[in-house]
Amino acid sequence: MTKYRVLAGPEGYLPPAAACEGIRLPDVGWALIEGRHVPEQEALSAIVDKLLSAKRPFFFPGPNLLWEWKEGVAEKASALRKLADTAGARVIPMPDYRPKYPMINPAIEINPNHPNLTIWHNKIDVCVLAGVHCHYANVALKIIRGGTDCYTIAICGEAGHEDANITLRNAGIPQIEALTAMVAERRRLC
Amino acid sequence: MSKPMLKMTTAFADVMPAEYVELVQNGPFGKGYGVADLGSFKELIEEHPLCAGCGLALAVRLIMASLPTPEDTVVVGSTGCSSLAFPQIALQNIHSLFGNQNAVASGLKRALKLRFPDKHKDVLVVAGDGATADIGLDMVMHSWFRGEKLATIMLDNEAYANTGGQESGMSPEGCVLNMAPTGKKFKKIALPEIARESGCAYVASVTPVQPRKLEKAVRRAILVAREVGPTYVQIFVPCPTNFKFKPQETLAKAKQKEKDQTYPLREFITPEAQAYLAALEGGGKHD
Amino acid sequence: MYVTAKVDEPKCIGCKLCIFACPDPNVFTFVKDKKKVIVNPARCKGCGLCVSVCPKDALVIGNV
Amino acid sequence: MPEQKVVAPEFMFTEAAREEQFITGSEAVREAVRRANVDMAVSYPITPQSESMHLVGDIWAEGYIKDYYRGENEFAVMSAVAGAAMGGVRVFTATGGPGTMRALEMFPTWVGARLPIVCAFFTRGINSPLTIQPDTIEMAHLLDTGMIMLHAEDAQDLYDMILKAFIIAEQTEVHIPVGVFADGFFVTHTRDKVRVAPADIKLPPYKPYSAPVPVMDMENVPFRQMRDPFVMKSNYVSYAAHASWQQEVLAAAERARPFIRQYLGGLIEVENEQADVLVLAGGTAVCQSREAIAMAREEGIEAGLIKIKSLRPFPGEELRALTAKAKAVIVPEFNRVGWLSRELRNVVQNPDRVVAGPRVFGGMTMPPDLILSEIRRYARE
Amino acid sequence: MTKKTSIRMSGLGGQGVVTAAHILGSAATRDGLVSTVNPFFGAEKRLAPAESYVRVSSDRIFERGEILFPNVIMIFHPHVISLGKCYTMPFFAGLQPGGLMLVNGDSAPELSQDEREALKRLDAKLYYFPATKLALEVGGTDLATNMAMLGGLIEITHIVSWPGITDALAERFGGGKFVASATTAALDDALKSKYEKISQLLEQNMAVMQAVGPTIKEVTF
Repeated sequence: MTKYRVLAGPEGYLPPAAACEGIRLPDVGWALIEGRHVPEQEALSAIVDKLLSAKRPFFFPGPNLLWEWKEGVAEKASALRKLADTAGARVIPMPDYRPKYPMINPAIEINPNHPNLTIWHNKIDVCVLAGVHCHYANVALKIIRGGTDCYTIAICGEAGHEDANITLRNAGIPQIEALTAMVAERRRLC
Repeated sequence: MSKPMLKMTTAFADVMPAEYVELVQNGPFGKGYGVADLGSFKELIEEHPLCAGCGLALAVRLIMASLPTPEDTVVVGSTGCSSLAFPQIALQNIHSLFGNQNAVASGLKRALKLRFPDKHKDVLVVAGDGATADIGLDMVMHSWFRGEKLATIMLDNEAYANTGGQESGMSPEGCVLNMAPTGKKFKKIALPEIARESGCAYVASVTPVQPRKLEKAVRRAILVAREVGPTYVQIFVPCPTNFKFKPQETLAKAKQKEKDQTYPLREFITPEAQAYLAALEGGGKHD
Repeated sequence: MYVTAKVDEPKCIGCKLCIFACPDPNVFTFVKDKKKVIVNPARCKGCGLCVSVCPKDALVIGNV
Repeated sequence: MPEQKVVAPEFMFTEAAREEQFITGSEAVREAVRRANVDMAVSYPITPQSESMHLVGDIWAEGYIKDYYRGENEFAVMSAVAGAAMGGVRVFTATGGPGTMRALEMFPTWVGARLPIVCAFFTRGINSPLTIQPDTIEMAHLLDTGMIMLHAEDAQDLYDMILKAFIIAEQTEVHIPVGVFADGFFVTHTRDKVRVAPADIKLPPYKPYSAPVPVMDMENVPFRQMRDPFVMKSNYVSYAAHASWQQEVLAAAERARPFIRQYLGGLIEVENEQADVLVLAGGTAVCQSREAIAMAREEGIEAGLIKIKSLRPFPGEELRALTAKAKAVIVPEFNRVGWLSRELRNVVQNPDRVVAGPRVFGGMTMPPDLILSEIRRYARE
Repeated sequence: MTKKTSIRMSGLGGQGVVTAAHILGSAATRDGLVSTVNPFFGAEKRLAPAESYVRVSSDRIFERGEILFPNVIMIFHPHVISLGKCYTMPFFAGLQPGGLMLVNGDSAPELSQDEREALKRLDAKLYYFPATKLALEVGGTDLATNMAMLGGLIEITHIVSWPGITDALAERFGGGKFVASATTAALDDALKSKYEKISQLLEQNMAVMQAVGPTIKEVTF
């Protein structure tokens, strides 16, 4: 078993891909917290903890949730937005993946090829990626881990991301709504 | 009317950067806009890193404004100056390698035909003269021989510009360029004629001096490629950087070549394509 | 950019030739009600192609 | 149009009835592709691959594949299948030897663009003087393209690996090309028993919208999507992006390991692994090693066999553990450079124990006796 | 005979060494034996040297490729020996002790004294019979030379059964597309065109095979 842990950075000039350090994607019903396999429920709680203890939590919705390109997307986007709002997080979109010329405006957008500009500019300490195609999500997550101390959370509809500090897999509206309910409940208690 | 995919989800519409909002609200998707409407709609290309006064950049802008249905167009580019601009266009686009654009486009076009048999999915190849007439010539010509339903556009700046101004097959004879320090020893490749003989149903050579003419050629090339067969448009795009003239002279250079016939403008249409275009254009929808 | 195209508004007749000659997108905007063009100086690279095609000498390239 | 029922991969691979056919490796390719629900195939002739793509053409004519054509050269073919894959369909092609070299520029591009293309490579010498005979040297050139590389021992392996390659390649978290390698002539033209599933079943279709990158069809998320981003100059901090992109490709191959274990039963296959002397081989070298080990046994010498099925990802941990106690690991190879022994030396403890040979090349057959004499020598020591 | 029989067939392109190997391998599997068959292709042009290899065994066969140490060598054309149109020189290189050689020829092949002695030391047996002549006379075409060679092999070794070879022939010519190489496929069509019906082709081929027996002669060293 690998000793490598997927912790918040800055890890260094070029951090390794977690998969190459022996981190395996979780099975269905499971999730990863910093590279450890945990039941999904445990990861949901950890996400809530992170969101509520963050100074500046941000959500980065990707193109799959920004554009209504197929059925079911609008509902999932609304659920995610509700989660962000309930958690008091701001939202910065990743509308596409091009290497933008001349450069992005880090106050209002994020790009997978150089996500750190947005994270530094907005002093983001916890971020949530959702609706980003897996390849670009992984690229962004590695760069964030390398150059920032931002804690990364991936809500992934496919198999998840070893490179995120916390990742869900096969996550849909039920998981997002569960998170929203948990956040609301914790807020109510405080 | 735009396609559903060109709609933002309401949940995040408020945070989308202005340029995307403008593209949805004021872009050319489903609007039937053309070159004449430039200046009053949001263009498909946002901003690019090409040189001041670049003829190629101007041609790309005009091509993008000439697409009959941008919402169903995929662009295949190649290595060269144009590949610096294509990531910035608001269309799905592919850059694979240097010279293989028509081979990639052949596979893509056939795949899209398999997946969407009842739809026109325009696959537009836009590449430079080096990519089209030199390194990729066999693949360009074989896509024509096979009758692939592709529109191929050459941005002809008569040199390898991105790599610093080397001679290409499309450079004029005698032209002094890098790798041709004593002047080019052979004639400019007659690609329009080759295209005509290789099975293209529509061939045109144009310059950006006459934008409406360029638009007409691009549109015709795309439309003919939908139903009749392969098409080819060659656009002269002077390069101020490598041919060392002042950026404001780009159009004058093109005009001069049109005038003295060193860049003859031509159009070739097969009878079948002619009949197809007559039926379309008679309706007044395009041009 | 240090230089940009500038429109001498009274001279502009709204022929749009500058728009068709500009190699950069979204530099010129055609203002419909005034029938004139305006320039986005942040986008202009100052190449001067617009100047070369303007039939009314309504454009100049100058310092911002 | 033949009627074929879509079945789950697990059913196709394990539960479905099997019919035994006495066929060549090339025919095994046809039988695999027939059942793989392939949308499109592009071909180009080169010995010893040609027969396999003739046969794929034949089943296109029969209606098992939707589109097929002969491209103009291998580079163009590899480009065309890339275009088709970016357009969201399942594609297959094959090449070998000089064809592989002609097309080489495309392979890292496939990987970078995350294209789940399955390509069969039928190995052949690439040197001058010209040879059309088998030699696995081309594989050395492909080890670091990022592709998954599976090496078939015989026609049965070839059939199984091609079918399974589609399923492995198309997993969202993997989604990179798989090269299925088989030694030219020794597998392609050799007639052997192959057990195949019924022809009236096929794999489920490819799901383009589960890809880790957008499909280039202007039907999914719009605007400025390049499959293959031109992360060149003019881009802010482009080096880190490029590096991270390459890391992600490496990671994708790592994620293939569980699927290779699930479908192929492991990255390696072992026999008698507690023996002092082990033989590690891939492809036809495995067959010859099996004969040599049987001959050794008749002489009273025990030797173990490690058959390497997956070269990329490389079974480094497995090999390190398996070889921990061996006195010697003999690596017979069908190429001049001995790339497999180099790979092994990089992962085992005390690499001096790796016996880099015997080797044949240029089309020569390796007599099992050559391997036997190595086994004898190290068993005696 | 060892438990595994390795057969090397040497001939000239167009004589059907590849097809003969295929039919033999097929017949063996029909008889419940294990077989692998592989041709060794040069440029596989007509009248250029061509070789194919068949292994037949009661157990699983792993080994593949060229047969370097055959138990049986079949020479489809006298030029293989007399003009050296052969991948393997001399033609009996690698022959195992007690091995057999079957040569297509109207007369015994000319051997040097050294060769005779070498073959004697190997305890080898050499047979010859007029395969092409029989193919022409009985089958009506020299393209059936390979059938005559197989007939001789069966007659001498009984390596496969007559029903096995009949079924294998039917499978090979009776339908379905056989693939060894493009050139072989083209030749197939030429062959088929010589017969009105496939059944006629099968019958004639069987007749050629069975006609060989009485013509076989053994060379003594």
